[in-house]
Amino acid sequence: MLDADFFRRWMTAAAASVDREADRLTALDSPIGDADHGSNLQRGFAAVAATLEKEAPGTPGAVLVLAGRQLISTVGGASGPLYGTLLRRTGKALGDGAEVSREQLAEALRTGVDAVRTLGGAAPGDKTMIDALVPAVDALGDSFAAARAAAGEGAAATTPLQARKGRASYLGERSIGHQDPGATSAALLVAALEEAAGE
Amino acid sequence: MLDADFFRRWMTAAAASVDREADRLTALDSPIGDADHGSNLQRGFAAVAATLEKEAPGTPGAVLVLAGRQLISTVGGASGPLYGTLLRRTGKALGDGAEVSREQLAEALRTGVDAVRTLGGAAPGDKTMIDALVPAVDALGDSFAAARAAAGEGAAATTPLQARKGRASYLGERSIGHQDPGATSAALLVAALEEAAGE
Amino acid sequence: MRMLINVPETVVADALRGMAAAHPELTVDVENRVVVRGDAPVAGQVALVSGGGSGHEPLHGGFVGPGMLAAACPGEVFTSPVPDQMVRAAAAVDSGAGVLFVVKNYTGDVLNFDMAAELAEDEGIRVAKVLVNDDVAVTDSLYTAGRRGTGATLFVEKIAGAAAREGRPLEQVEALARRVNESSRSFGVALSAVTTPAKGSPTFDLPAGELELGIGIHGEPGRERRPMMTSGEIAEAAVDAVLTDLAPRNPVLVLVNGMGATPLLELYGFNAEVQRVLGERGVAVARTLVGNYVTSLDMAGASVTLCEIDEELLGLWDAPVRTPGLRWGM
Amino acid sequence: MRMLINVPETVVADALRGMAAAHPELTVDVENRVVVRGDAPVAGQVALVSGGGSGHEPLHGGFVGPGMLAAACPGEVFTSPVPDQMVRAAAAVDSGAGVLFVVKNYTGDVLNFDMAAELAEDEGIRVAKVLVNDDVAVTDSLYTAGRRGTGATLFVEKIAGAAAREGRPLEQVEALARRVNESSRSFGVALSAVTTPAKGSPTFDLPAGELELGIGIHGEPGRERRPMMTSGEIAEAAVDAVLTDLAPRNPVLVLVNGMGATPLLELYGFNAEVQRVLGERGVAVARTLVGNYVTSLDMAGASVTLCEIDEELLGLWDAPVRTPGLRWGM
Ligand SMILES: Nc1ncnc2c1ncn2[C@@H]1O[C@H](COP(=O)(O)OP(=O)(O)O)[C@@H](O)[C@H]1O
Ligand SMILES: Nc1ncnc2c1ncn2[C@@H]1O[C@H](COP(=O)(O)OP(=O)(O)O)[C@@H](O)[C@H]1O
Ligand SMILES: [Mg+2]
Ligand SMILES: [Mg+2]
Ligand SMILES: [Mg+2]
Ligand SMILES: [Mg+2]
Repeated sequence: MLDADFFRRWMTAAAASVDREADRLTALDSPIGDADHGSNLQRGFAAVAATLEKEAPGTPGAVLVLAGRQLISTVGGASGPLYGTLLRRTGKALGDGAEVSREQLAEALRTGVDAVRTLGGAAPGDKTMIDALVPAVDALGDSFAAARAAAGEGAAATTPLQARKGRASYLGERSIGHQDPGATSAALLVAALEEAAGE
Repeated sequence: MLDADFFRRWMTAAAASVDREADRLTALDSPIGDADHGSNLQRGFAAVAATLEKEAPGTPGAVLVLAGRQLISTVGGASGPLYGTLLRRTGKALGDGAEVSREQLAEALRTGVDAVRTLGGAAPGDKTMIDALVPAVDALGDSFAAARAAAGEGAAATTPLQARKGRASYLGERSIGHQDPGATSAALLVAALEEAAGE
Repeated sequence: MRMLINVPETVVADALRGMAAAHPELTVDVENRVVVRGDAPVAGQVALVSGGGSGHEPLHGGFVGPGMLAAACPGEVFTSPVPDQMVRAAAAVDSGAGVLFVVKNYTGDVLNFDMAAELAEDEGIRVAKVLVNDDVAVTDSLYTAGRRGTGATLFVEKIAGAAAREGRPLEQVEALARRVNESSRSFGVALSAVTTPAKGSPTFDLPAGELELGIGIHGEPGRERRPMMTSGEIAEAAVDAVLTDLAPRNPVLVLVNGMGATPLLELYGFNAEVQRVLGERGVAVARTLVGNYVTSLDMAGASVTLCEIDEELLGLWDAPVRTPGLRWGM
Repeated sequence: MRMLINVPETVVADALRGMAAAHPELTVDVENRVVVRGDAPVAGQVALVSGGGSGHEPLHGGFVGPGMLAAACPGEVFTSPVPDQMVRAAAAVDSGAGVLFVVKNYTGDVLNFDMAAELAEDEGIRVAKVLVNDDVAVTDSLYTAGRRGTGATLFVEKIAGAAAREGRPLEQVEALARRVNESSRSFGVALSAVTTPAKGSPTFDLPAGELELGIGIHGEPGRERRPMMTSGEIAEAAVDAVLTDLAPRNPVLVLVNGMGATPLLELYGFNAEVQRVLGERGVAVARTLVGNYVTSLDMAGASVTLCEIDEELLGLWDAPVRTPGLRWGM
């Protein structure tokens, strides 16, 4: 079972990973975006980590709701509301139990991803974070490792796609051949789950 | 003896030479100036050549006075009034005879150079066109070839100097090590005399 | 990095401090990143609130003042602001007559302003929104995030701002803003890529001697790369692109807008060509504005925006305005 | 070449055509290169005429209009205009009250304006001249062409222009202009070299990560090259350089001027640092102007100009002005 501490470790691991990879995320956001994805998430997850340390919410749901709100309040751009909504809605779906199972998390995360799809209007194949999140949620029933692998593959698979949502869509065919920065950061977020689980 | 035709040939040769060397003059004006000396003189001497063709003044003096006025009206910058004054005052000093000797030209040119010194306030060694003009006038009594050589040497000798007049003086010691563009164009002007003489 | 900055992290805060010092008539909340006209809220007047990523100055902070915006919310460089900023701005400027959010059509701006609108309404503020989407380089279809908001933002903010100043009700100001947007189209070109403080190097590689056609204002590449064109050829490409989507029968307002690093000397020369092409295409020009208004940091290039107008819109355009970036009549 | 131009030869003429189209309130003589306010000559008013090389826009053409210049004479890029232009301008604007030539202290400008003054006086026009020489990076000595005219030109043109509009006589306007110049000092830095249309490549080589201190506005290198500094360090260097030569006991006008390619976002941030340093040095600030006013084509960088003022000068600074580049109160 996964307790509040696991979810705090998840967010801390995500913050560290985003911090390490910020330059790469921004570099991915340069040819098909506006070169800010790395610094956006770096700022946001640093704020999340700081808030979680200070407020120390006691349930898995409360951790994610607080993290999501913090992202909304500090990131901006497209990824702020989208990742913020992902965590907030996942957190709400987790309810207020003190512990949840991996299966419950997978189910709640599916609700969160659906909320992101509704908010942003992106479908799989549109070359967005959705392309890493959807396969990750599907694989999460199996294991954290499987989810990590699926998210990474989903992110890599965005390279040949033509973007239909977000900034990259302005480029039309010129968006082909570049990996989507948001799908890449989504894969980092999923990989951080495995880290938090210590697997 | 030198007739109006000789002076027209001088100006035409100067125009051709400035046109050929415009990029070099502008390049010299880049590290210690504002990168316009070549295009300034190119514009000015093209206008001189066109006007002389149209108006065909009949005496040496009239050719130079007209050429000088034309430079003043078309060049701008420091070199426009200075070269314009040089030719205008030289032309005036030549009087209205139909022919002049090389010695008379040398004397008149000295008057013209003096007018430039008065107007611009530059003395020899200040790293300006004066550094090519003064030795040229001194040597003109000997021959056109001697004047050409003296002007060329005078221009080359500006390289180690620190500028005390014109734009290059703003650079202080950083003006050292660059040949002065105006001294370089003055040497072209003097060399064109030899060409006009067909020597 | 050729930047006049301290560190990338404080660029926006530093700029706001500098704005506060230069413009005592504005109230600049540096910590919360809100620029408000000093006399807000103004009784009986609808308040326009806009915002977006920084790096497009004078847009939007430079358009705060009587006759234009009541407040602006600057985000990080090229990053939409967060909802907290817009909620705070709305609360500061609402006189009870309601607030109009002017939102450029980018996913980030739309999502953040939408969240802000919900939160502001929860606080009892009446909020209307207008989306600006004038850039014809992007096709408005299922396969894109929709046309981008660029130069028309200035027209929307100026004209709706003048209507607000006249005391018109929220619904009218909103409708007018929407009409200005629908009557406006833009097209931009870049002669160089842009360098953001956070990245420190150009966002894409554009060799000298080539240009990007159909660019936005966030340093993203355009739809097409071409060998360098003359000012006249660029004017033809830009105007004709705009006119494929807008067929004005009335006179137009023209904005010849610099992207930041193109000298005014070149912009005026470009305007001469734009006017020539408009004349050849039979488009009558009512007013022309030339300058750096909706910029993209240090990008070289320009955009052309046309807005078809009638007597009402022209009167509102000519009405007095007093902001750091646009000022006349007062 | 990253330029929005047709061919280098027509850059100035093209810009004048574009100015004419954008500003119907001005009379632009493209062939003879004179920009005149549309209602000139204005009876009973001294007329200010300025000019200089092009590439510094909005200076000078953008400062033509009520409350500032009566006419401007643009030369080729970075090349002083020819006397014929100033004579023509003087004849167009002289109402009988006389003409004041505002001349930046460069050999070319001085010589050409001097010749023009002689010719205009031959035509019966009363001409006075004021030399602007505010740049402290150049020592005013026998070993230089004297301090350059840079940012203070804007202060001189605005304040003397306001005095002329009040109907003051030529001697008074001239004396006032001289006083403004003597009360003003500037210092500039470049973060990049400039590319002129005629040359097509940077005038000097400035590697990223280095800057030039003490530059002029013609793309010439500065007095000193240094490794990159922060905005705060640059503000200290610039303000302190100015204050070695000007020890204001009264409040100052501050111009934080962009050289052309530095984004407004950075300029405002730089202004924050300039204001901090002024505060630390005990200099009181009356008004601050931030923007691209006296530029050097596409050069990145900025300059700081201070002008010590009294009540009279402040009143004239605040007086209404209506030009393309500077406008308030009308
Ligand atoms: N409508 C959308 N739905 C889902 N994800 C999106 C959408 N639009 C953009 N994204 C994701 O957001 C990422 C960009 O985030 P970021 O660079 O932080 O924001 P911005 O595009 O506003 O600069 C994209 O790579 C993409 O994965
Ligand atoms: N006071 C002066 N006296 C004599 N020659 C001068 C003086 N000032 C400048 N020059 C000459 O003019 C040249 C520069 O001419 P040009 O580049 O056309 O004008 P500008 O300096 O106005 O751009 C210098 O190289 C120098 O030889
Ligand atoms: Mg981005
Ligand atoms: Mg020169
Ligand atoms: Mg962004
Ligand atoms: Mg010059």
